[in-house]
Amino acid sequence: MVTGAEEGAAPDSARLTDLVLDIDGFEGPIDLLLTLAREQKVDLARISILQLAEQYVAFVQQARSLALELAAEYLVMASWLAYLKSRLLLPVEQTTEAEPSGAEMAAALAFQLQRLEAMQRAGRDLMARPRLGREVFANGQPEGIALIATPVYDLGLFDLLRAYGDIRARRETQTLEVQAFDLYSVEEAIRRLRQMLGDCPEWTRLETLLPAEVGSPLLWRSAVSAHFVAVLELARDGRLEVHQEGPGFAPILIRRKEARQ
Amino acid sequence: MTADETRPTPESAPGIDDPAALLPLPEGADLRPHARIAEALLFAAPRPLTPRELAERLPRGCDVGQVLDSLRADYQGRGVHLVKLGEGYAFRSAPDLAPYLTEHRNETRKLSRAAVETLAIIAYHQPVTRAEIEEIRGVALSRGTLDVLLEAGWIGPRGRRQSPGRPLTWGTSDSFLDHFGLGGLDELPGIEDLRAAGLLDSRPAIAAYGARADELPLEEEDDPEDDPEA
Amino acid sequence: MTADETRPTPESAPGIDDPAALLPLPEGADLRPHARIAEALLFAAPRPLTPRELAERLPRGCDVGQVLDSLRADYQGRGVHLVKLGEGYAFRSAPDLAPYLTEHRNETRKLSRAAVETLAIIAYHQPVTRAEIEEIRGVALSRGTLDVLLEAGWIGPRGRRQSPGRPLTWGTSDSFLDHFGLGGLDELPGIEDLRAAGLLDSRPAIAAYGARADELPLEEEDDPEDDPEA
Repeated sequence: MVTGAEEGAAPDSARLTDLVLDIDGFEGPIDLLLTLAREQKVDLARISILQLAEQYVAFVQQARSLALELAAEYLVMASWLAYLKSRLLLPVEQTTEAEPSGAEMAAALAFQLQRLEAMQRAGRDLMARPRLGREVFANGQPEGIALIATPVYDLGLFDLLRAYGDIRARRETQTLEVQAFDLYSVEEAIRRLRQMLGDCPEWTRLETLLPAEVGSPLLWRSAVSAHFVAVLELARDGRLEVHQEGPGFAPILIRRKEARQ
Repeated sequence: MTADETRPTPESAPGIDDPAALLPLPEGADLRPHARIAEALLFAAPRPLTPRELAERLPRGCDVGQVLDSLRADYQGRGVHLVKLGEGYAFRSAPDLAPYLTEHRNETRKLSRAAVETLAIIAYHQPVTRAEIEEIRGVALSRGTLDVLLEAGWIGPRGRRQSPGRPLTWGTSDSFLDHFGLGGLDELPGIEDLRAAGLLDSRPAIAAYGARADELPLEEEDDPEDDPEA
Repeated sequence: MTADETRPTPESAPGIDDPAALLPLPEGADLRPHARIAEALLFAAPRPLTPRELAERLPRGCDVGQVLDSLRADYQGRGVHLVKLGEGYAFRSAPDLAPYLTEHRNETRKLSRAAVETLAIIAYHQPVTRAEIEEIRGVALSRGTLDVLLEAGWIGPRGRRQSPGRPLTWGTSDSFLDHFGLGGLDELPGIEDLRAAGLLDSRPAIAAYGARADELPLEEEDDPEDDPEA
């Protein structure tokens, strides 16, 4: 369907110049080719690809003569079209299978031009339709469909009881912590021993120095351990000496250490 | 324009394609073309339109009152009505159809830990004041916690405590019993039941004072021998 | 809402006050009660409703297709039409009344030629990859072109092509159909002719040119970072 027949004169060079200067208006080489093809004023299916190739090459030459910078893709297309033109003009020979014939290449180009033109027309047709918000309108005050959400809680009796159990467990912990303040503190034992050290120039059994007024067994035990720690603290500070006869639970003896002055 | 080929042809709209054809309307002429325009204007407008605003947009000489009356009559008994709202007119769905325009949906939600604990405390200690709940939980109640339980319909006010400040007390509702499958508040498991069921855990903090816990009865309910985990 | 206070009482709405009264509909019963509900639903909805969505809100046993047909007939020739837009139905002002409604027109930004062509290619060739769009147009897609269409809500990704590189494909959305007043893709202007002419075939164009173009920095924009989904 595409032949290399020379039909129509070479394009008017003034017209070409206009096209060249309008290069920004084209969406690439195929778009430019399409514009040139329309100038042939024939059905695109019967367009002369050879003539089109010549027009295009002339366009590129014109652009160069005007020292206009053309994007690479326009130059690539020009060289491809020059190649296509030579293929179309040469007598049909037995070419290698891999290389499409000139006619096949021309047909592919014609298809692409038709396809692009179809899409350009489709785009214009779409835009010309009555469009929402321009020619056609939706309800300006849509009431909407109200959604009433009823919350359903994914909570069972088990979860409720478990939560209460946790609260009770936490309360027990808190109670214990509060009562813990009743324990005999090491600080208090240190204070007490310091006061009593003046009366202990000689070895004295620690248990005789323990407070007598302590009530509960737990408090008394904490007093024992607090005083023991206090003894170690004071010994480290060099305020008293500590001595234990034998292993195990043998009595612990302390005495004041004389200040070296 | 090729687009016109696919454009739906205006069905039986006599002579409206040319707006100019509508100007000066003869006495007693067909209202229909004007009613169509008014209908579209009222439909598309983002707010109710007053008769004056309609008149400005309708062809000259058009009796807006008549047009509105005819539209109102057209929509009588339909799912959409033309109603007067203040000075303006607008289409609104028929009020009797409101149930169809409302979608009821159950939404599964999760209660916050604070809400679950608060509910548990209200259940076990009712009637209980907000301050008491905070004391038991050891933290202040955040603003929304009681609201969530109120919204769920599980709790309600139970009168005021006769104490300084007369604080409001809270208790659980019938739907609380329904939801949790309880025949009554007396069916809530007691502390001992919770413990036996393993729902009253001992915390590590207790172990730290274990020696003392042996000797000191902490609270009347808290008999350590009963604790299966001890 | 104070508007409700001025809302008129529903005029002659026969027996619909009780929604339950509508359930199981006898064969060949009066469509009108159901048509009223569908009318109100379609009117109130902020977007087109599918027959399925309508059916969910209509009483059981209601023939939605029949209801829609009857409503469509009711509105024929009026200023507002019931139109099919994609899978859904919605009321829209009659297109021939556009001159009277221009005041509501929101000035949409004019689409570039590239965007219009790209939209057409996506609409007619979907699902289509970016590389295929570029092949049809014979030029690389500039950065903003797909973005503009995405922003308008007219296109969306349609999964990946099972070919080397697994390129993303694009297609049009429901709101594309809504915006252009199309009942479906088969209503795209001239699509049957284009298909018959083979112009929608995914035939690669000018192989030799394409092969050489591959060597050029034509497709430098086509790196994965460009993926608008990313």
